[in-house]
Amino acid sequence: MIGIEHYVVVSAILFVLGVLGIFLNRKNVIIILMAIELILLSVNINFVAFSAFLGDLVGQVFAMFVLTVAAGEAAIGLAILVIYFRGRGTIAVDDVNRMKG
Amino acid sequence: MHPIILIVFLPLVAAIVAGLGHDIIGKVAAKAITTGALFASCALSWPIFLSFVAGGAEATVVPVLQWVKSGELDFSWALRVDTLTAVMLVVVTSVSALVHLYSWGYMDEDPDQPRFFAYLSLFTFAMLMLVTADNLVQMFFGWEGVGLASYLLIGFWFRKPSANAAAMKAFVVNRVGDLGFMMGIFGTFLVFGTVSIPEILSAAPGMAGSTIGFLGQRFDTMTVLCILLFIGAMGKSAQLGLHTWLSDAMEGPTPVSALIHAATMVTAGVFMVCRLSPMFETSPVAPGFVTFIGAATCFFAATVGTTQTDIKRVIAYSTCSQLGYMFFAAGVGAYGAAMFHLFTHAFFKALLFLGAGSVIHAMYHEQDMRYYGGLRKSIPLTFWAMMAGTLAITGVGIVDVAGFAGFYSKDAILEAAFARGTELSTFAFAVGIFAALLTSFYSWRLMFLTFYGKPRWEQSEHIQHAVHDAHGHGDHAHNDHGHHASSSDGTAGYHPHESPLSMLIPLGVLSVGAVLAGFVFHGAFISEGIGEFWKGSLAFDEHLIRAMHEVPEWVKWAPFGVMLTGFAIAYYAYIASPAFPAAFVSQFGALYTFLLNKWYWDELYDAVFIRPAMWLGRVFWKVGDVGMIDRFGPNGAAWIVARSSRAAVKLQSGFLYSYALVMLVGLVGAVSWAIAK
Amino acid sequence: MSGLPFLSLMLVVPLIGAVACLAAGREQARMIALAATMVDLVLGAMLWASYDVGGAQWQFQEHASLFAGFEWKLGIDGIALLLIGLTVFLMPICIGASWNTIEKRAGEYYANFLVMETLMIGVFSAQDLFLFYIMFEAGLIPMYLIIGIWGGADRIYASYKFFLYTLLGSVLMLIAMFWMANEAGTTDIPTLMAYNFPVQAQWWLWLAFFASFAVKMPMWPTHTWLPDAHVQAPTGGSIILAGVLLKMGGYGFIRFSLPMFPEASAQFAPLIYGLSMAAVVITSLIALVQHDMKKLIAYSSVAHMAIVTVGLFAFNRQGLEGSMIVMLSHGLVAGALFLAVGVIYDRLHTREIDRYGGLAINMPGYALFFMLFTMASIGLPGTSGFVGEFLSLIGIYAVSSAVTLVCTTGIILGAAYMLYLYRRVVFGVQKNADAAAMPDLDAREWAMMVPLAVAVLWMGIYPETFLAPMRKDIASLEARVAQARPKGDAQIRFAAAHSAGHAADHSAGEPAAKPAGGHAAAEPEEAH
Amino acid sequence: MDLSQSLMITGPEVVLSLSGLALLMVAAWSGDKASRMISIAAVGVLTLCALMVAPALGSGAMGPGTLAWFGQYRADAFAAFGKLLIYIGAAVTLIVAPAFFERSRSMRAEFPLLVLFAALGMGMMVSAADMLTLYLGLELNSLSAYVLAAFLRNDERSAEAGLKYFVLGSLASGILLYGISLTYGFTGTTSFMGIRAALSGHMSLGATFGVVFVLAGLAFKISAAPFHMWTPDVYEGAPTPVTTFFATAPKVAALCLLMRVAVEALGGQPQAWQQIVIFAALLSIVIGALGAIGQDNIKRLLAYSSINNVGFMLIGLACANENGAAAMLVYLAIYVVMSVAAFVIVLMLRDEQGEAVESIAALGGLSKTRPMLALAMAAVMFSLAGVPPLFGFWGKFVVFQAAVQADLLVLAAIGIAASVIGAFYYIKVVKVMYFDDVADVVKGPSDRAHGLLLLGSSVVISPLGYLLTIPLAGIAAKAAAALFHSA
Amino acid sequence: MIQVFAFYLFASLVIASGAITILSRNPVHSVLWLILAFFNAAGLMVLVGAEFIAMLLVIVYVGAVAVLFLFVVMMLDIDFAEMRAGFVKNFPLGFLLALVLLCELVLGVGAYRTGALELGVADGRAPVVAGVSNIEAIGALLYTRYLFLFETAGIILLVAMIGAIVLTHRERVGARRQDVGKQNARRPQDATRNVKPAVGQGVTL
Repeated sequence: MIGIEHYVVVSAILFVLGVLGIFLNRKNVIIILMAIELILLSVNINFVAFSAFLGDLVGQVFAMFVLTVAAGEAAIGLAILVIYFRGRGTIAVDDVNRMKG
Repeated sequence: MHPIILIVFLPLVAAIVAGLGHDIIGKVAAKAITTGALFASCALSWPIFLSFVAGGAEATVVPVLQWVKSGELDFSWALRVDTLTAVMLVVVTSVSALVHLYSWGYMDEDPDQPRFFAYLSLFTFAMLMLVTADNLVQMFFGWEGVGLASYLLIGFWFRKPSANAAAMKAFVVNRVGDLGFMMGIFGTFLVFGTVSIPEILSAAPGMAGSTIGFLGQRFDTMTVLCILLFIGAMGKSAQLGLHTWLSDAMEGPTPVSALIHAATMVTAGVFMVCRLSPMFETSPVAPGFVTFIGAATCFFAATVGTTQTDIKRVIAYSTCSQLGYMFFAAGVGAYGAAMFHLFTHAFFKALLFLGAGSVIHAMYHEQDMRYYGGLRKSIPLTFWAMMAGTLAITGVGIVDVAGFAGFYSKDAILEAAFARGTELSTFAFAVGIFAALLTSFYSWRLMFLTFYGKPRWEQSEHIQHAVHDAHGHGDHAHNDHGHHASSSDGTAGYHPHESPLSMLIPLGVLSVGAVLAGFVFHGAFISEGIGEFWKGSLAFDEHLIRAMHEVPEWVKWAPFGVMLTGFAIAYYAYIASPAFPAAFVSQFGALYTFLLNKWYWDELYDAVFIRPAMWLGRVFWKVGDVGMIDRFGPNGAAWIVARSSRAAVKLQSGFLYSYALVMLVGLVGAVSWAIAK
Repeated sequence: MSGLPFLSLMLVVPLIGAVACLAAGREQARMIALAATMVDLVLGAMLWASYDVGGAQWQFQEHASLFAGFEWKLGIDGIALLLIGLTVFLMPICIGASWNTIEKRAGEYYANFLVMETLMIGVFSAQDLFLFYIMFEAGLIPMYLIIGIWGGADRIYASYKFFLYTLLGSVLMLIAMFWMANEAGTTDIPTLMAYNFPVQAQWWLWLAFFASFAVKMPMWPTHTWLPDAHVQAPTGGSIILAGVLLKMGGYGFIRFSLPMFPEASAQFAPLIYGLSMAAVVITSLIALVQHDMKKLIAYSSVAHMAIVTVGLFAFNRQGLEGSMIVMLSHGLVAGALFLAVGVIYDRLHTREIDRYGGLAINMPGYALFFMLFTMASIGLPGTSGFVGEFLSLIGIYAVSSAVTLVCTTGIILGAAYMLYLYRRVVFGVQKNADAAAMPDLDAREWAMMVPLAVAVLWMGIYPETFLAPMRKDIASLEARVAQARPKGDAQIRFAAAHSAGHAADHSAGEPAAKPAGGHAAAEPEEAH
Repeated sequence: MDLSQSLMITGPEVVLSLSGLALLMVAAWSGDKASRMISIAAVGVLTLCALMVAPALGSGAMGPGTLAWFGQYRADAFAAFGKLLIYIGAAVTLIVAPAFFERSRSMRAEFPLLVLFAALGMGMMVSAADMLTLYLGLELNSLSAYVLAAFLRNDERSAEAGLKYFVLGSLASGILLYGISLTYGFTGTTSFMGIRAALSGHMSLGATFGVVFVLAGLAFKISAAPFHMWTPDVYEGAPTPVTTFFATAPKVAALCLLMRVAVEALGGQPQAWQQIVIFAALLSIVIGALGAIGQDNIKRLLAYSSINNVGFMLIGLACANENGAAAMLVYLAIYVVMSVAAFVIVLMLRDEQGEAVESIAALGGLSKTRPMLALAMAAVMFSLAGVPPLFGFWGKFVVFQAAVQADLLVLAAIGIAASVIGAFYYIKVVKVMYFDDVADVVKGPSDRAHGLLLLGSSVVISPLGYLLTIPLAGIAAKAAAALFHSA
Repeated sequence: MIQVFAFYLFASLVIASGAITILSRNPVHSVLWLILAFFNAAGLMVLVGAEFIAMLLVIVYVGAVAVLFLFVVMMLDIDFAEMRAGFVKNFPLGFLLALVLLCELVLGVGAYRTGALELGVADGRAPVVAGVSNIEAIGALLYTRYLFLFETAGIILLVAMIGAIVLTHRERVGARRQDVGKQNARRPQDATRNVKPAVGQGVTL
């Protein structure tokens, strides 16, 4: 049997990849949205793994809610991205700095 | 009501009425009220004095009003009358009354006369408060009050920059002395728990021999107190070191010089030392200090007096020198002699000043003796008055027979100094003799330059203006500066007139005083058994008095001798051989310049105090306040905040990844902290 | 003593006036303001008249629990009475000083002043720690506006500096107050004045209060806001700033620092001495070289306030009473001097000393008053300035002769800069035609000057009027700080061999005399 | 636990969701024309909900009886306090919004619905007794908020604000979730009481990680430094009514949630979070103050001001006691009123064409052209700066008092000293309005609803507000007591 | 054994595809790699017996979310050639921080391995019951215990829907729209007419 720590490590690496994806990326915003999905994925892996190892279903229920919310979030995120693109004609991360200071 | 209340407060009331109400009551009324008040005061003072002379009066204190009560510090406005006060009362009220009268004539053309008379009366009030003080603080009140009046009167012609500067200098230099006085009062209160003079004096012997901490060191208690108080006296009496204001004070109108800077205010220091003489007697060092300062001043002022050309300045330095006499008299323990000299000096010095004023009045405000000459005939009454004064100051008199006022008092001082027999007193005696020589010289020099020889008026700008104005009024041509009224007699066509009666009467009265004051009162002041006269109002030393009368004959004759010598030199230099002074100057140029520039005290103070103070002020302001405190304080903080703010704003770059990065930094920081913990 | 809630009335009257002013035009506003301040003056006079000298320590107490965290608790002792008297006395003069000069937004101007009056009276009458703080701090707003809106060219810098400097000074005090309230379990000032805080805690509590009061005072080196504020403020603002606001610092020391933290006060007394000495010398020298009249007087205020602090920290009767008198006197005199500057500023619109000269010729009445206030400022006996200065310095002499010596140099330097100012402005020739053409004081200005002059002379000649109300309160304060009183450097010692015999024959001869009867008496026989 | 009882306890949520759905129907049939009517109805719903929660606040409801839905939801006095403020914030937003959006013809019927649903989510946040409730409430609020921020979809700044808010918010959610997952794993439960029980005594490293991540995620929501970076941009970019909303209701919800988590879930281990909170508090105070200096956009300035104020509120939390919590709630309540007043004023600043004015420089000489508006703004500024006698002082007063009583002297001293930096920019606004020359930009008419709101909030901010101190302190104390005695 | 192999396969693939997702130049590729990551994550979940969640992940995520991503990527009409590659300027710092975070997280797990860390104990409110399928157990929980939150999740989805529509829906000017009422109201006689053209004359249409 694979120990829980393996799952946690995988989840941690995915989490860090997601975080990296958010702030190391200057290509486009869509990648950032995907990085967020990666983070949520890592969380889900955590929940499911803990749930299994604790013998407790709450983790899986939680993961299900996370999935639900993540879907909604993706929808909103993409919608905002679309209107942003309509206004600016670009989704390059570097260009998203009209407001600063 | 005790007459002393009237004596003291009449001048104040008059001053207020004249000063604030002259627009209502008119100029003449203002003058009359002040003068009348002073004569009333004077008339009330003499009976008191005479009753003390007669030995019938007792010291009394008339309370007026509670002043300050703070814990055990408790003093009131109160008027003390004892012998010492009585002496001062007559001096002050008499001279003041005469000066008021004199000013009617002298200030006749001045538009601000009511103000002048108000100041004079105000001064008299303050001086009377000083001499009637029952506690040190009231004495200080009078002390500062006369300082204020002096300031106002020196700066009376406030349009003149030199008068303003002189007034300010007088006040500020006096304040240096006042610093000592105040410290002295503080210390006295600390030691004795009271500022009441009688209580202090009675408690003083109990403190003899004790030591006190002062500025981190330990000193003899009474010495510290006495020297601090004496510093106050030095300021007011223009003693060496704090003398610089006195000659500048001659910027004031001449009656002021006579009243304040000769007869009364400047002697306040002597009065104070005499008043507190039982205190000084308990200190082993302070009297010596007083002696030394007095002698040094006596010498210094006399030397400077020999070279001055301004008639008033000569007399001013003479005053300074005479004050030195009084101090070293007090220093050697002859307080009675000091007071006696104060008394006689008041008459003859006032006389000299008023006489000089009369000369100046006649010479259209020319004060430089080099442009006088031959005035004997034009203003004979003034001449005779001045002659009386000169005879008095030079101490003309025959031992054991009779003499002018100064003869009695000055000789008494010199005898006392000799009789005391300490090293310092002997030194003072020697200096006194030499100063007497110089006194004689400069006094006669003044007389010869002013009244003898040929008129030298034509070089005087004042006289020229006078002549021009006289012409100008006739033909309305003011600006003809190229025109010089040429006349071979050196008078520039100017004819001095004798002063009006209002000026001559005071001269006459004072002449009488200068001639007779010594003869009449020396018995009371300095004879054996003077304790009966003073009644403990000052410390007296029976032994010293006795010793004074038993000094060797040469000591008694020495002043007479040097007086003659001085007269002879003056006669030689200014009558017999007028070229001599110039020759002397060319031979001893350095000495002459040194004396002419008053030993360079002003320059020294300018370099040591005034310039550095201004420089320091600028440094503290520009470098300290602006450059350091503001720069590193509020402005520095503002700068740091502004910089940090810019950094914070820069961090807010607008880029998503920076924001995420900052969040990550926070997260990693928190996690690291959690692990580290 | 009538049952009227005097203090609340005095707080409310200006407040109502302020609201009315906001709604009124210029003419009405100044009338309202004058009326309100006069009513307060009358109330203040009645307060004084019905104050029972020597009676209960706290009188006219009022109490209402309207708030959470602090309470509406008023009451005064003699000290507060005097300062309230000063406030209500100066306020009508401030209004008068602004009578013609304030053209723009007069309603707001007078409203600000009336609010200030409420707050100042509130500061002096608050008996709740936090009520005091609120009043103390709230004064910043109207003053900020007064300087900022009606001030001179550099008003913005000055108003910022004033606001932030004093705010920074006082916020730390608030923390200390919380701690005290927590420790003592009460916010009642009279109770706290008798509460013995742990000595270790006093240390930082004292410092926190010091930060506030030192800035307010202001003590060197936190004084630099003052010249700027004064120079930029309109005349009325300067009068109230110098006259009353600075006194809050001294009041703070006397009400809080000394009675609440006596041990710490003694411990920090050397710091106070050092800063005060520095202030006397440095700010006086700076005043000497100023070209701006207001700045000069502002710097002189710093020097005078230093006398207050040394007097307070002398821990004895004379010092404490003297400091109070200096505060009252300085309130009158500095106010009067700023008024004097304002009078000519109104005519020529410059404070540059060099633009004036020879004013004695065309403005003799003005010259007279200016002279009087100048003399009072430099402490001429017979004026109010002397009494306080003398008492303070005599008080501090019992502690240290060196401090006294340095602080007393202030009388020399003070004379120098004030007379120098007077000489350049009033004396001399009339250099400028416009200055020479200025008319003398008008009736309104006379009406402002005369009461000030009378008060200055009264306080100088018969200070008992002002000493009597606070005597008992100062006595209890002195008793409170007595335990912490520093030893003093003037211990008198008699030479061992000499003293016995001397003392013997002395006491035999003059039983009335009391050798070593002064403050030094406690220490003389100490053998070292 | 039966269903009806749980439904009773979650009454406000039920009402909000049902009326939200009903109004959604109205919106669907009537379109944007009905938006004003829907707004009014929504305000009515919020008022109703407020009335529903008020009794719990008055009675100081606490303890197990307040739990619903198997311990996932809690309706105690604390929640009631939070909800009351949230409903006020939401209602104010709905009142001020129509006038703003109608000017650019961008009022949509969905706006009030989103606000209502956001209020629903926030209500769940403050009532959360379980990580799941917390998460769903938070996300319901967040998703609405993302949309609201980008609501002016043709405005580039609005879209950018929405984008930034969304990305960073999602990241924060991710961090929060990751923390929750760790906490779940290392405590075996998601319920607050369960976590508290599991953490009593020993606290494992994994759980510590979880706690730190959870706190970081929540710190984002309250815009505490260093998770504050989104705030200025979003406040500036979002439509002003939405900014009003952000500055009030979600802030209240997030702060209450943070308190709930810190006290209820982590209350057994205060040392695990106290220092983090202290650090965040000080950093927020300083960063908020520093950032605000040099801003020229009034909304941005207020954004930094909110960061600054959150720092002060966190000082109350850092006390980790009832007193501190009560103080924080008092501050929060006052802060909501001040924010409402500030943003209503911003909304009232319009130029001749009716366009919104956001530049501070445009306020120049406002005291001459619009004296009452300037007076209100000055009062708000001094109040935010915490200068007595304005009511804002009392917030700082109680917070610092609590800090000193909790022996956090150094924190209190640094915090209060830093408040002086904050005062710098507040008085700058006053300076511009009162000391500077007239810029003469603000000329547009003001909406009456705005004026009334401003009047009401100004009265509270003014010294008259102190009359509220006793009731306010009373209910805050009850709420804090409920929080601390939840078991 | 096979389980271990499967774990490492899925784990390495999920990490690798996750990494390529964020590194890929082309967003389309990114989405595809993301889908792969989801598949592998689902595999991991299956390994621990959470079949329902695993399937949900595949169906919801791959089926809906990832496809939504693809739609948007395509729709936005981005010039991929112009997309700048590379990393931000503070890459080293960011990378370092991420690394530190990872190390700390892994360190925590390392501590668990050495026994310093212990997994919590389930509170027993929702235990895994033997013999009940995963999906059944979750369903039972959702509709009883988590009913309230389940409803809330519905509202969240509703809000997401409203939000997406509010933001992106716009009235297109000139777009042809179906008008059902108009269509239904149309009669044959309106659309057609009978003409009888004369021979040789042609028809005018």
